[in-house]
Amino acid sequence: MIYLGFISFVLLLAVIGPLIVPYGYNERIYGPDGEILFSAAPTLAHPLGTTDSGYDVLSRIVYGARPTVVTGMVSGFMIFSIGMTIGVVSGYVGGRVGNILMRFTDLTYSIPLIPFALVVVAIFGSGFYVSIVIIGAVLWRGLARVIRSQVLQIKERPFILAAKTSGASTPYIIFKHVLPNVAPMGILFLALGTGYAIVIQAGLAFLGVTDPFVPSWGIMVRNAYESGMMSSALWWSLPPGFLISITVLSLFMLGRRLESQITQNEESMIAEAG
Amino acid sequence: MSDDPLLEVENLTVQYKTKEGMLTAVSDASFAVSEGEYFGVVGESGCGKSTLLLSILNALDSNGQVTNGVIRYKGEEIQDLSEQELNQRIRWKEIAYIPQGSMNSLDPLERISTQAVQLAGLHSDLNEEEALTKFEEMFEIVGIDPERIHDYPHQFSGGMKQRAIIALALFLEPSLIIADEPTTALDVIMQDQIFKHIDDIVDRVGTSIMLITHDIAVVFESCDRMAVMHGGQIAEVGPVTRIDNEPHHPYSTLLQEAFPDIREPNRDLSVIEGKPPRQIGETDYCTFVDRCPWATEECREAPPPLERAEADRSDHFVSCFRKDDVREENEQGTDDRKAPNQKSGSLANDE
Amino acid sequence: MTSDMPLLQVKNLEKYYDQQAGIVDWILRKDSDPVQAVDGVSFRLDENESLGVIGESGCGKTTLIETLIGLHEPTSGEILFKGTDVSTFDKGDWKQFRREVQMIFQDPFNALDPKLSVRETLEEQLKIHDIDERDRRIRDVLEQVELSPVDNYLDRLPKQLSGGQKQRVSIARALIVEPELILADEPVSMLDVSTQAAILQLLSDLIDDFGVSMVYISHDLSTVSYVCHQLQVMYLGRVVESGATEVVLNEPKHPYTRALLSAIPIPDSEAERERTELPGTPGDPINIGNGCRFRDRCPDRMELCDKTPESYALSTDHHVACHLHSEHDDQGDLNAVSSSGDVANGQSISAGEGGDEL
Amino acid sequence: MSKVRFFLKRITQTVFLLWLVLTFLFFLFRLMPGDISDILLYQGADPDTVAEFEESWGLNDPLYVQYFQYIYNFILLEPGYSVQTNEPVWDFVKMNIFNTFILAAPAITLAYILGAVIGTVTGTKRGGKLEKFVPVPLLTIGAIPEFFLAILMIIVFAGFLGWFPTSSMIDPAVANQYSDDPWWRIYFTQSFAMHFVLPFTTVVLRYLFLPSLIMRTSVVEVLGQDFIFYKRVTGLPKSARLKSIAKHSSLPVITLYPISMARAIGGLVLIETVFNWPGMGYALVQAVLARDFATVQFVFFVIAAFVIVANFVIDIFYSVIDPRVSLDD
Repeated sequence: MIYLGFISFVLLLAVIGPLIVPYGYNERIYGPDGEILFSAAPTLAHPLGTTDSGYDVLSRIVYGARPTVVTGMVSGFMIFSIGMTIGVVSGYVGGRVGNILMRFTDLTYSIPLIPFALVVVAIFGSGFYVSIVIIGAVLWRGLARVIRSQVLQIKERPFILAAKTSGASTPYIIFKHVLPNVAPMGILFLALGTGYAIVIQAGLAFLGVTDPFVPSWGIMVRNAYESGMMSSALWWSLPPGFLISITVLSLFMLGRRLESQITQNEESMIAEAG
Repeated sequence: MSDDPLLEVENLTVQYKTKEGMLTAVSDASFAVSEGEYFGVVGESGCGKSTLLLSILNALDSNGQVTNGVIRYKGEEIQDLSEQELNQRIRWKEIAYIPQGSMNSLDPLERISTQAVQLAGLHSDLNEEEALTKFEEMFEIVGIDPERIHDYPHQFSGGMKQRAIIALALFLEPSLIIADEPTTALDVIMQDQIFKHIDDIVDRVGTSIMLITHDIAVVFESCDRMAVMHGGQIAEVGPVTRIDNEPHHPYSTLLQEAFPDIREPNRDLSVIEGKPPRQIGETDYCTFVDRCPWATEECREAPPPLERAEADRSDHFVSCFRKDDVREENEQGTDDRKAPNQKSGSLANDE
Repeated sequence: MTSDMPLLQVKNLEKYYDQQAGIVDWILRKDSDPVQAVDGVSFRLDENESLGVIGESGCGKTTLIETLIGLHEPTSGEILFKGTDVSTFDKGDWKQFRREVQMIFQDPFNALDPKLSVRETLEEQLKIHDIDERDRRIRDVLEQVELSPVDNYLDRLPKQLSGGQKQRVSIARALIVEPELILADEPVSMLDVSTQAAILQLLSDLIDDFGVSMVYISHDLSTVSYVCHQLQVMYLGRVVESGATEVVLNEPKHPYTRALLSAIPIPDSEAERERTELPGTPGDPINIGNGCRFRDRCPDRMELCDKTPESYALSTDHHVACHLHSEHDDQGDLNAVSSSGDVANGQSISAGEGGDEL
Repeated sequence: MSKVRFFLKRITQTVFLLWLVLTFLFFLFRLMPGDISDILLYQGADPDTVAEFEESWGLNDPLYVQYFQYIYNFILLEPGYSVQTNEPVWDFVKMNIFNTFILAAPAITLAYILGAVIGTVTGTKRGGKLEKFVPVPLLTIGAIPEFFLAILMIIVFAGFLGWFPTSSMIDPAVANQYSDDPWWRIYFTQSFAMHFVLPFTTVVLRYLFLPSLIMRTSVVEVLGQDFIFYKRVTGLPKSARLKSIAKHSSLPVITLYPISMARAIGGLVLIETVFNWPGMGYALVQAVLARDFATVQFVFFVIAAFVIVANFVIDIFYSVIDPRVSLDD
């Protein structure tokens, strides 16, 4: 329940955050003496202090919720839609098409994700959305595999045969009988995949191959790391990292909860989703 | 066949800890199996026969326990023996087991001969060579080419695996073999072959067999004595000829009538509505009451005691308050059972 | 029972499967042998009649039924439904066929979609076939399969039903579109004996009271007599014996039928039944070449058995594909039932006992 | 299916996949917007270097010639010159490959051994408190982005406690001291050992949750198998049964081991970057930032090849330990 609450909180921040923050994410903060406050320790006015560029850390963190949520939603949507489509089609339709789709899925398993993202970014240039799309375009593989094996089992169950022999069309069977029965697994992967996508996107941001002007939490950790003040300016280096961790953990725990309801093999899917 | 009981079960109650409370799977069960006897236990799914078997093997799940009664093997109480004592003295040397799920009972990563040699090492003085020779003989008995003892389980068909499992059960010449639905997944011809091997064992080696099954025909054909179970209670125990010809418990009667007989392809089959109840807490009534056409209020008030079916017979016991009425009706061939108490029977029990 | 046009006629039906060949096979140019799951099956089924197809697992009976209902394309042969070859069906014909031919499955625990309630399961059929008065029909059919009071069951999910009740819903799903032919795949084999009788009775009522025809698949000869008028015994894809149920049960002629019958336990503590002597198990129907498929296990094997036996008519209502009975075909004496029986008994003592006792 | 056919099939697949990755890379870099030479010139590269680059890559030949030349070069481990150092790529990255190995191999191995132990203990205590709570810290570590985990380690153990150096693999002074010795000498210095501890611990922690969770699931599954029950009833003592459970349930974990190892080689990018560990991931990031395409191409290919070959190794290994595999396939 705490986890669901935390995810709702991040979602809320993403929607209304920019409206409630006192400072812009790239607004320099001036001290009473008119000097820019570089790397100031927390005060009442700036509860999390400022960065080495004189930005208010708390405001930047609130802004950072939005890129995180966008990352989660876009890659989550891609993972869910591509994974479900390929899993269901290769499992249910089978035959040559199914085989090719499955080989394709196997192929994506040979892709080391972060190096791949680095290569693509090297060629096509860096960007916030590019990084998300790359992640979404690879991470569906786990879902496709699990859904396919589920569909292969469901397909053989007599209630599908019963629908077939009563003359139900293939799309009807897929939407009415197959999808509802594999949907819980899809939702589980949506939760886990979203978590992984956020972690990986943050990693790419940290490596400096995404748009440095999107104030995501990953970029904040990078800035702190680059400044060499990680150990001294804890108010700046720690909160964004912890926020990413807690968001992802919440998604994992939510997935775990979901999973124990749909299968006995808890946690195995968490491994599978990567 | 000697009259000394090899295995005695007395007032056995077995319960499982569940979220809803203590689930009683076997309630106050008593029976005995003599040396060299072929004993059958019959009942439909959910009747408690598997739990009964597990408690005799001392292999209940961790949430299950014998809460009352004793299990005596050759006069010694075994229900509280430690795992170590069981392994050293009882398991396989004395009591062997033929599982229901034989398809997956052999370790898929080990050759069958390896598994046999390991057993011989644990429970006998045979060295590896002697063990292999003996195991080859066992394969011969169950009709598999002895050279195949070195195969892996997946190289065997379903029927062959089942026979290999029987060979393993026979291997160390136990006094009692407990067989749990040994033929459920098999076709009828394979089933008959398997039972032929088991018959052979009884005849040749004199091992006692306790056969657990839903198939009353198999028990009538093969066994000497039998128990009928319903809802964790023993409904009736006695020689098969007695239970076949003079059943005293309504459930025995109905079960028998429900069974098709190839010799009378058009006989009407009886239907027993509902299913055995899931019993939380102590069983303080007759579990068959909701399905029983003869049931009266009395049957709900207390569990019927397992008593002599007829005063002058010491080998036939039945637990039914109305056993005399049932018997009388069966004899007269009149059929004035009232309609089964369907509502409470079928609706209350299916979840 | 005979009318001019049978409801369903199957002529020399064959269904072979190719085994999967991989890239290495392709490189090594290795052809794989097809699995001959159904090989030359013929029968006719008239209206209001029921046919039992009997055999052990792997004999091809499930492939047969799935081919009949159009889930597989036959390798060769014809399936005529009401006189029309199903291979000439257009889309509309198929739709009509899908309504008139319904199937009941073996495993009640998987035959219903776990996400749909009883009402939704039944409604689906009516929607697919555009049938009105849905509520009334659903109630009627549930009464018919004895799930009453209907209101107690309408909104239940499959997990809230017992095995027998699921099978009743399964039957209701088939019945609700008022089919003419039901294909039933071992509908009682997974039920407890206490409910088995009720389902058998229900199926038999469908034939007697509602004029439905039925193809009933089973491995268990002891229950077929409750449902079937005619029997076909299959072994490794081929029909070895066929005839009226009573005739086949009382005078089995093929050694395999006899073995099947003799292996059935008899629920009688005093009956003395010999255990079947049949060794081994059926192999796979791959690359089995010519000859009688039963010959490797047959107690009466002769040299002749390397030739594929024809189906010989012992009477108008009893056919057997076995060389033991072939002399009479040579003589053209088609009706010599009793003498052919004698010949068979004379030649097959061990396997004959089971049959004789009946 | 015979073992030989199984083997042949897997080899065919592996070679095919490797070829596919190579081809993919070739066309990906040809697809790149703009001409590589232009970019290099734009970046201020020396025109001679560019000419040399074009020559070594045969950029002036027709596409199919380029393609075959490219494949040929890769097979000979001569994937061109790095624009960062003007050295052949292979000479430039071979030490990085070794540095990644020396970090990944012991760390992943330890993570798997620890994971198997944790998984077995929690799996056999199903339903207990241990089983319920142990996964939570594991998942928590799994949820922390690995670069942040590395930063936390630095903050705590290098910053506050000051026990270990913050970054790089060795003190430059120490490295200089041994510059005339054989290349492996520096790996046996105290300086290396001190630099090794934090990255090593981070990798172990980061890769611990996967084997633990899989082992736990696997143990639970095996415990429910009929043959384990059968072994119990046959009177097999507990120790022998545990051995058998471990054997069966470690199968999926063992199969994951090579793949994790291979993935770690690519996945260590972040940890190597934080610690400035001169491994492959570090090299890749530097090459990407420097637009050193020959190096990017080669390093990526090596990383992908590790994954593909690891998959092959698993299949072969599985077919050896599990008698069912090659026959059922």
